[in-house]
Order: sequence, then structure tokens, then C-alpha cells
Amino acid sequence: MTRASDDVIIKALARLLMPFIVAYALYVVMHGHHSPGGGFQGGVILAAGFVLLVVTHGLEQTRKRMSEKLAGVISSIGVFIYGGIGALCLILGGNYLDYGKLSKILLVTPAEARSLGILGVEIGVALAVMAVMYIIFFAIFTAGESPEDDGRAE
Amino acid sequence: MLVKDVISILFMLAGFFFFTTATLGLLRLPDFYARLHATGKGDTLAVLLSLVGLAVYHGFSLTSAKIVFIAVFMFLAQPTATHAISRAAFRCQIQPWTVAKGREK
Amino acid sequence: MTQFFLFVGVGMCALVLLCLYRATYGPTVLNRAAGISAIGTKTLIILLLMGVIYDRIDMFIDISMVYALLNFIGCVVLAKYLETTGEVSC
Amino acid sequence: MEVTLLLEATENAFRILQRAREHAVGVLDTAVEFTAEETRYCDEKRCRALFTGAQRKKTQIHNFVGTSIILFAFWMLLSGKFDAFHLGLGAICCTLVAYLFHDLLFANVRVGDMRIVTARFIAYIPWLIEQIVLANIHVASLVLRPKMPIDPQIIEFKTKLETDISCVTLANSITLTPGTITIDIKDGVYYVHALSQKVADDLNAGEMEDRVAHIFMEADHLYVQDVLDAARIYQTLRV
Repeated sequence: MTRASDDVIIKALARLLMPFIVAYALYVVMHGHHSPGGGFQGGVILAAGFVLLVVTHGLEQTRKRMSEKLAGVISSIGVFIYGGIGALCLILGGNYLDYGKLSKILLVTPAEARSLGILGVEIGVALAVMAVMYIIFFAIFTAGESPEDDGRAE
Repeated sequence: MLVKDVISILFMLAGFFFFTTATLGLLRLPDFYARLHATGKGDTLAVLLSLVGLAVYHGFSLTSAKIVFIAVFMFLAQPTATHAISRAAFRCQIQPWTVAKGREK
Repeated sequence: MTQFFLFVGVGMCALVLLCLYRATYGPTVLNRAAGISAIGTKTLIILLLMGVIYDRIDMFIDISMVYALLNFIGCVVLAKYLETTGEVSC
Repeated sequence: MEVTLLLEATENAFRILQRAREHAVGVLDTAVEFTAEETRYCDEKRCRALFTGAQRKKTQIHNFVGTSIILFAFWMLLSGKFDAFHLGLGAICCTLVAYLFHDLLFANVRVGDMRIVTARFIAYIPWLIEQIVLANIHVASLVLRPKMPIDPQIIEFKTKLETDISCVTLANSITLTPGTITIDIKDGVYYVHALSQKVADDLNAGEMEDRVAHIFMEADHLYVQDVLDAARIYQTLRV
């Protein structure tokens, strides 16, 4: 899809900026409870970083770091983390996503448990959003023809 | 009024002046490539000057370090974005405006 | 001092309106891309000025960093798309 | 009569046998030589594979550690919270990112000459900023004059720079200096859009290219660091 053209400048810039973009996205996710941002925004920035990598370095380089299958697994894990924390609060006798009740199993005060619970939910949301955006972009970019599916289709 | 404020105001005004010239260039120049001259150079320096002005006003702290980081990022990214757009035009065989072409019209 | 930043911000908004002319009526899609890129850099400064005026610059600086990042990525992706499809004359 | 014939026949047979023996010895000798050659070749190949493997492993570890340290500094700049919980989160995140992207940040960089390159690059920046200010004054004077005196043209020139990063520095510097933007790079040929004849001539003089080549040490002692690295690794392998 992407030609092996010699776009040295954009490639080199993407190479330099890519680790910083991903680190910044993780910062947005992890500090969601006392600065703007949170799971959804952080996940979108993560996915934007991967989009930049696909556009500049081609599909193969990106597949080496994260394949579509792994992205599918990660999206399920993200939803599971979110739902799991909510259900755990239900089991411990509170409402759905009532983080204060988590203090019984985390052995901390309810305030700290609330902070940790929000952090966990945000990580789950970020993983799910990132993986789903990544899958959507791959489906558009390859026009639905993934080479991983070739063996099964025939 | 403090010395810091005066320096900050000077930087901001210089940045605003270069933003204005960049915008006028974007509107007035005759051709796509020539317009990129205005935005690619003008916006880089204007953002740099404005960010330095804000950092001076805010004083020395972690926030001004972040502002300097944005300045470095813009310094790298703005010429690259300009190059990306102009390369797309060049690969699609769009010819630049020349004086001879301007006279014909 | 706050008033000065307010005036600069208002002037910047006027410049954004001027750029919007290029982004709307630009003869081809490439001119629109250049105009939108210019609007992005001005918006970055407007966000920081808002942060100074509301005294919440530690919050607005994260937003403006994301804005700069997405402006750059959007520009590169748009250029790549136009280059691949070759539909630049509309 | 019969005895002489018999003697001659025996002598002939002996001579043939002798020749056959010499031939066989020759064949064996060449075979032995070939085998020795083969073994030496195999040894060399294995040695070289070991050497490159060790070198790659070493650069990978260097890259991983360097990326993690730089990202952790970046994280502390962003976070601004220095308690154990947030620093721990930062360490985990930075290690993860460095594991995923360790080959991106430092591709084609030798560790030894990093310091000189950084120092020269920092010395290059003030000149660049001066050029940017000149460029903006140029654009402003063009735009504010009612009749814009421009004569745009595309010029091409071939560069002598080799590595990616120096090409990128030259291209972005061209974009930021008065009257020129880089449009394309194809096989080392730069296509530059210039606003007037004068700036095009300035660019063809090649002052900036020499400066960039000086920063990334492309003109002088390019291969000294390679030789030093190789000598050190060979020594450790031999002991």
C-alpha cells in the first residue's frame, strides 16, 4: 500500500517523535484524575501515534510491534478491566463502579481506594479505545484485506 | 511595571507582528508554494517568540519548561509539515507560478 | 497585564478569521490544508493565552501540547493521502 | 629373449604404478589443502557471525537503556509529582515504551561521537535562529510592499551528505532560511522552491551544506569510531 519512497524527512521526524508521543499519551492516561484528560483522550493519542507510524514506516513495521490479533485481544482486556472493576464493586456490596468499597480488598483508606479504582478504570478505557481505533484504521487503510486472513478464507 | 513584564510584552508583540505578516502572506501571495513560504517560516518564528514571551511572564517553573518543550516541538514539526504538503503537491505535478505565467493572464 | 493578553488573544482571533478565508475559498484542497495548518498554530497560542487569563496555565498547557501534536499528525496524514490518491485538483 | 621382455614389462608396470602413486599423492594433497581452506573459511564465518551478533546485542542494550533514561526525564518534566507512586508508574510506562520502540530513537547513531555532535549542534542553533529572523523580515518586507517583487523557480542540486539525520537537518534548515523551502528529496537530489534568483544563487554556494556536514562529522574521520569499537570487541572475544 505504502510505496517504498524515500521520504527521509518525515520518516526521521516520526522516528524521533514516536517514543515521546506514546510516553505523553501514557502520562495523560495516568494523570487523568488530577489534570485534564483521562482514558478516552489518552487512548486516542496512543492510536494517533500508531497512525503516524503506519503512515510513515508502512504496515509491516507496525505489525512487528502490534499485530491486529494482539489489538483484538487488548480491546477485550480493556473492556474486561472496566467491567471487572465495576462488578467487583457490586460484589463487595456497593453500587456499580462504587470505588470506595474497594478499600476492603486493597487494604487502604476509602479515599485512596477511590483514586486507585479510577486509575484502573481509566487504564481499561484507554486500552479499549486505543485497540479499537487501531483496528478501525487498519481496516480502512488495507481496505479490509488483511494478509492474516488469507489462509482461512481459501 | 516589572522588567519581566516589559520583556514579555515585547516578545508577544513581535510574535503578533510576525503572525500578521504570515497571515497576510497566506492571503496575498499568488501561488500555493509561495503561500507555504509565508506559513512555514512565519508561524515558526511567531510561535517561538510568543512562547518565549509567555515563559518569561510565567517565571521559572515546571510549566515554563513545558512551554519550552512545546517550542522545541514546533521548531521540529512546522518545517516538516510544510515539507509534507509541498511534497504532495510536487508529486502530483502541480507547476509553480512564475512571472511569465502571471503576465499572460 | 491580563488586559494586554486579552487584546492579543482578540487580535489572534481576527487573524484566524482571515485564515479561514483561505481555508474556505482556497482554489484547491492543498490551499485549504495550508490554511488549516496555519489556524492550528494560532489556536495553540490562543489556548495558552486563555490559560494565562483564567490563571489555569498548568491545565491549558497539556491541552495545547495535544493540539500541536494532532495538528502535525493530521497534516502529515492528509499530505500522504493526497499524494497516494492524486486527487489534488478539486 | 623372454627374460628381457619380461624385465621390460615389469619395468613398465613399475613406472605406471609410480606415476599412479604420484598422481594419488597430488590429489590427496590438494584435497587436504581444500579441507583446510574450508575449515578456515567456516571458522571465519562463525567468528564474524558471533562478532556481529555481539555488536547488535550491545547496541540494542545501549538503545534500550538510553531511551528509557530520556523518556523518564521527559516523564518527570511532564508529571511534576515526585512521590513514589507516580515515579513508579512512570518507570513502568517508560520501560514499556522503550521496549516497544527501542530501535526508533537511536537508529544509525554511534555512541562515541554523540557528545561532539550535540555540542556542535547546539553551537549551530544561534546561527539558525539568526537566519530565521532574517527570513521573516524578508517575508514581511515582501508582503507589506504593494507590488510583490517575486520570481519563483524550482532549483535542483545534488548533496554530498550521507546519513538520514544530516539530510533532515539540511532540509529543515533550508525551509527555515530566507526565500527557500525544500519540496522533495529523491536519491540525494534536493528540489528547492526559491522566491528569487538571489536566494537561489546563495543556496548553490553551499555554505549551509558545509556547516551541516561539519556538525555530523561527515567530512572528517568518519570511520575512526568503527575501528575502535571493532578492536575492543575482538579483544574480548579472543580472551
